[in-house]
Amino acid sequence: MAILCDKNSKVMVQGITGGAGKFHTERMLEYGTRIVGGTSPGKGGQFVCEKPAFDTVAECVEQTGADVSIIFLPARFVKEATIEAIRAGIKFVVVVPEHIPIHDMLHVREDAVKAGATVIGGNTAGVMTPGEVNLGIMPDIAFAPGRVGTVSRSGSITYYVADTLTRTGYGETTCVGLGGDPVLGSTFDEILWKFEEDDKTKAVVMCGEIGGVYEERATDTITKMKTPVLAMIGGITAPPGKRMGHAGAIVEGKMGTAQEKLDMLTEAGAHPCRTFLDIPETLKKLGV
Amino acid sequence: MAILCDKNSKVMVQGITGGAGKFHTERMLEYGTRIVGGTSPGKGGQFVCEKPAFDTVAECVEQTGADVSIIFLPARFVKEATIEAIRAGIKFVVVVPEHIPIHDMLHVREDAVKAGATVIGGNTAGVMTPGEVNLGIMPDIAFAPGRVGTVSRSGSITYYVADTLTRTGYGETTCVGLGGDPVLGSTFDEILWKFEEDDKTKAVVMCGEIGGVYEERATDTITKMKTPVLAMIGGITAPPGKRMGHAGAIVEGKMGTAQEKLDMLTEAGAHPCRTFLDIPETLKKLGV
Amino acid sequence: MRLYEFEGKGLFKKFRIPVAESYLARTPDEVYEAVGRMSTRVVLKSQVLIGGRGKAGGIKFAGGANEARTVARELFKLKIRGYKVDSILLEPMLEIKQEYYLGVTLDRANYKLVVIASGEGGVDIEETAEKHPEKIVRKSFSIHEDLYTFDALDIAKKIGIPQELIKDGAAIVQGLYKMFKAYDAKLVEINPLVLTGDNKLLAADARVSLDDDALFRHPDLKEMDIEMRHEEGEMTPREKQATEWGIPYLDLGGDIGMFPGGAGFGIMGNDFISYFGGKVANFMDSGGGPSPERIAKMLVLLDENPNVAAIFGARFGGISRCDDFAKGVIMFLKDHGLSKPMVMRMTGNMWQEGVRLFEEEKEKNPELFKNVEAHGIETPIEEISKRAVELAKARSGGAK
Amino acid sequence: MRLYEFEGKGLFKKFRIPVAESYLARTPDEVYEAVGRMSTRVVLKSQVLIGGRGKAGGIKFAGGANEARTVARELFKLKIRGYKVDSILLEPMLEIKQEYYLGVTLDRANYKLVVIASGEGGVDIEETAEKHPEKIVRKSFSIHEDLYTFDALDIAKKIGIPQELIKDGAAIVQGLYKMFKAYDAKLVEINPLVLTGDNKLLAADARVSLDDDALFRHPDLKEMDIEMRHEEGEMTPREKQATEWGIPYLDLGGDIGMFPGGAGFGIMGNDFISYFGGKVANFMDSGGGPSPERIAKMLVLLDENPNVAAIFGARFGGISRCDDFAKGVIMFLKDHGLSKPMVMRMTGNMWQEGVRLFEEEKEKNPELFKNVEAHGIETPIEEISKRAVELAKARSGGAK
Repeated sequence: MAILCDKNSKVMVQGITGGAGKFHTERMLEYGTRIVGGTSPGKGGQFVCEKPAFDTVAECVEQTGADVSIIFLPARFVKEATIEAIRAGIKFVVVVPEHIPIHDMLHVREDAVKAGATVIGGNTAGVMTPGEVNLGIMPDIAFAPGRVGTVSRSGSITYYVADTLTRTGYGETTCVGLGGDPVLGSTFDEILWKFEEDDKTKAVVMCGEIGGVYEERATDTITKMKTPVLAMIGGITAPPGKRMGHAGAIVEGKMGTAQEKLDMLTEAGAHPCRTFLDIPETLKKLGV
Repeated sequence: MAILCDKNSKVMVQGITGGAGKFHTERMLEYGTRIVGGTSPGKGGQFVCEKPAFDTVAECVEQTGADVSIIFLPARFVKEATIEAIRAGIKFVVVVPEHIPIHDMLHVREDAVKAGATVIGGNTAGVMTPGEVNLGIMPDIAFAPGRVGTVSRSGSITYYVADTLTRTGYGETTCVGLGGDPVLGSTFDEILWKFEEDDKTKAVVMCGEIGGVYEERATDTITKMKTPVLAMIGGITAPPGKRMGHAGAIVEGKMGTAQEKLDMLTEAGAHPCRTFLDIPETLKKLGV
Repeated sequence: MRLYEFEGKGLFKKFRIPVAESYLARTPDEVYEAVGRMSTRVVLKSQVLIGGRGKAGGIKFAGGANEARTVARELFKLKIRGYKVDSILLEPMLEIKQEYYLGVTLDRANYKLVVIASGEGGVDIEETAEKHPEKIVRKSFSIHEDLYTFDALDIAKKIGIPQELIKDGAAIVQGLYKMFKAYDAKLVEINPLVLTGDNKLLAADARVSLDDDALFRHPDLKEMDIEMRHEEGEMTPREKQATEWGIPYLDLGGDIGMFPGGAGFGIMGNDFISYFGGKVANFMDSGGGPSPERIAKMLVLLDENPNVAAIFGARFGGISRCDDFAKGVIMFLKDHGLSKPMVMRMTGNMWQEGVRLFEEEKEKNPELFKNVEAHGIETPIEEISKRAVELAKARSGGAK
Repeated sequence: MRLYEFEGKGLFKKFRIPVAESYLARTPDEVYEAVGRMSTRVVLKSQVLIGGRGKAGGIKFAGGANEARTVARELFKLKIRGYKVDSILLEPMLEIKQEYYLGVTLDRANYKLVVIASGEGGVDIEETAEKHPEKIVRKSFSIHEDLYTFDALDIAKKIGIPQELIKDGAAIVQGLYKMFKAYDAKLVEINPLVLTGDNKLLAADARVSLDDDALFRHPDLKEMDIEMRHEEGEMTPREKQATEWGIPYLDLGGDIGMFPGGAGFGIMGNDFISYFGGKVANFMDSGGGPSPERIAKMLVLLDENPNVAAIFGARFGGISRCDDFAKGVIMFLKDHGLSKPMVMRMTGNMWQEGVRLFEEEKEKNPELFKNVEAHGIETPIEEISKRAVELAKARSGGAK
């Protein structure tokens, strides 16, 4: 099994006729992702990789039965695009673009919670369920089907972790990129709990980083989980308060130094890892 | 019994230190209405008729246990004042001022529905439960405790109907003024249903008028009611489309001519009356 | 408050709703001058605050400055359903491929804003709605909701705007919705929204009605030269007089002068008189808590109306006080004198005090009250109504 | 984007938040002139984009134009935590009876806007929040909610604004909240909000931080002379160079040059090097899908840094392509040449293609690659990290 999406998911692409939309539609299709169509307002009737483009999500859902959407649009259109998907009944939306205005994400989050939909991103590399669905911009080479779930703020960390799990024979159930923007559609705790409820996931690796607030939110959930959680936090040696590229990586007041995050998660029952190679060692000790 | 408010209701007055607020606080107290306090932002700490004024409704509710509010404030403050009362937990709010901006009333209505609160008005003469509570600006002379409920758009019609019921010995359970503004906090059907659920109310007189849309909304409810409904509509002989003082009295398209309203209500099972004297005659026939 | 087409289009521009380039002219010479600057055939549109001006001959075409001036002279003489033409909007004549309807209004019964659109514009939308409901697109919104692009696209598509223009169409829908909310509108309407020969969408007309009670929030209208105004069609001299005095008043043609309290019984009293076989001369509303001066002015309007044979007075003191009412009547009797028979009833708040004031005054000066039959709470209003009908019949009969 | 105090106060005025009358001066002579026009003792406030300027000596007082000019000369020489003083805001010195704190910010964990207020302003609010949480008033709102007067009154009362001024206080709370929403703010803060000797409330400081990603919605800031800017403290020459090239870059003082992919591993790679006993020279972020030109520039920054003893390269091609990455490295090797040893790893999207490009080029010109150890997917990144530490130690050791 997988969380969030699997081989039966009917995926649509918002912004399918744009450069990034086209490029990744092709890549995702190559992987076997079941893309059924997409949207591009004003370009309804066109085709990309033989998949139909519509003007609105509602039309696309009606015509193709799409139940998952991935967004490749300029940041300023993301708020409405995400809300459009949610209102059209889509329960899982992946927001790839970065630099989404924060106030927009607050609106998106409210709509999602109200509708019981899950949004991940912005600035996410997407979600990968190896062997089934590549939903995003992740390079497939790092992944193989297996028994460990991963959830990470950063795309590159997701790849390194999966690479390590694949190389050491654990493989992955689903790999989720939460996204690097300062306000995100979903939080660690929410994704962790989905893994907890997934039979096939025997352990979860969560990778946070300095700054932001979502690692702290996860402690309660980790306490309640039976599935073991391995935790890595990037930025242990980073000087606090200096900008680190990700807007989300500015230390917020007393919260958010990497060491504090790691300590809190460890106290809640997570197993701390310092390098990727610590991951298979820890899994081995846990008998996963 | 009574609907909406009774002798146990703890009433607060929003705008208690203003001219109209003071005047009617005194009158309502004289009638026996249990006024416990009021608000006037910036004037917290003052007293009107020995009742304390507070800066906010929340304080007033906390200090006095108020559970009903009546508003005497300029129209432009009504939106926030009503929402304030609702958010502070008040479940029944009477809006006396007229000329409330329509868009404001839409906001008020949404808040009220969400909180399960009842708002009547704007431009209502209030609610009278004879012998218990005079909540508004109605002259007490017309009223006596009894067994018929009334609900009317217009204050003057409420008085005439009550006068008639009182004079002929039926008396009233509760008399509700819906208000004359074009968009109202409550509708005929909602008040009718409260009367239906009230054991002591043996019949209801509803008085609508030309224009507006709330009479039409009542037909479904009348069909379902066991309590007989008597209906009067003002403006049967009015030329359609000419303004009649009440902004609400402009005929809206095909809807809203007085005769059409009366016909619809009659078809739904209401008993039509043309003059006030028809009311006791009809009640007699119905054996009320 | 209704806006003139040119005012509505001014607001449209603010919300990026495309309109044709246009000129406003207030005299035939201004028309001549403006059309001289325009290189195409022009349309002259009479600016009046009422629909149906096309059918009434208020819209004309002209080929050049001279012809336009001649046409304008005729238009300025026109009265359209009682409305004088004070100005003419000049626009280039458009080649029209298709006409759509687009409007936003209130659904008061359900407390929603509603966008209404149709692929068949330029006609009576209510007729279309009745005969071909399938040709009408409706979407409801809560007052706190925005109208997002996707909803706008959906509307644009459903009314058949060509695919290459649906984003433009959607922007117009969004603009109109934003304008509705931003200006506390009751109605904003583009009828027709046209598809021009060169494939552009333009708002060819603008019908905008704002909530009078919310105008205080929109002082910027004044900066846009949109003055607050009352909606006035053709008024009788008495209606004009009443408007000046701030009294809601309508002449209705019968012979019984109505001197009521609030608007509620103002309307129903009309029905009562009719029910008992009479015909009212007017509608009038005292407003809440009228001053004695206002009461006196209301009576002046009735007493000086030659059609009025008798006056029917009714006061149920609620927020108003019967003693103030009585004072107003006495003020009128003293200052003006009553030449018509009047039957009236006073009850409610302070009615005994009102009656006492009458008796006191009558004792001092019985002559003043010779035409007045005053009743208190003991007489039902139906009796008063019947008596008014009798008095009018007696007098009108005598006068004939 | 942080705003200067004077810019923030400009926005405050738009939302009717009262501020003292003030002058902005950019030279000591401008200070002299402005203070000459003011009749009271003045405060000179250095305009820098950082808190704590008071403690750093950035706020001074003066009694007249001459004294003010002398003080200003010193202030213009000041650097406050790396920030140069380019302008001084002059305000009349206020008699202060009480200082309050008022701010609106984001609660990202709960997706809310939060109003924070305290009766103890003018101090470090975080310290107050920690030591005396009971002295802090917090109220959360959803993004679609308005902050109504009653909530504002409640806040004003709870922080102890005097009864006769609570309506003024509430208006300030509402203004600040409106401003937060209207300008996509991350933080708006008045610290302190002061009660003056003549019983008025004034915003004595303004700390405003807007969301860079939403600035496109606020072109009016430009009309208010608020230019879009990057937040810059004191920068090293290399940081300045990187900023000009649009590359997020920080000097960190060690000897291993970091040449990573995304920011995620950019941060964690730092930890890895440290874990294996090394120390990094920098943080750097390539951004998503960097061009070969950008890749080459990143390497220039490292190769020309004398502190760098070895370079650690890591590329996991996601949205970026390893062949583009390889092209960038080759472009750099050809145009510039690599003087430091570099160990790197390439995997992910198109990594074989990247490796192939390297081999092709190496065959033609082996000398170019003499300092490059390139690995593919087969080598774990930990091994690469360790090797970078070895290389740096060897070189730094040799150089010593």
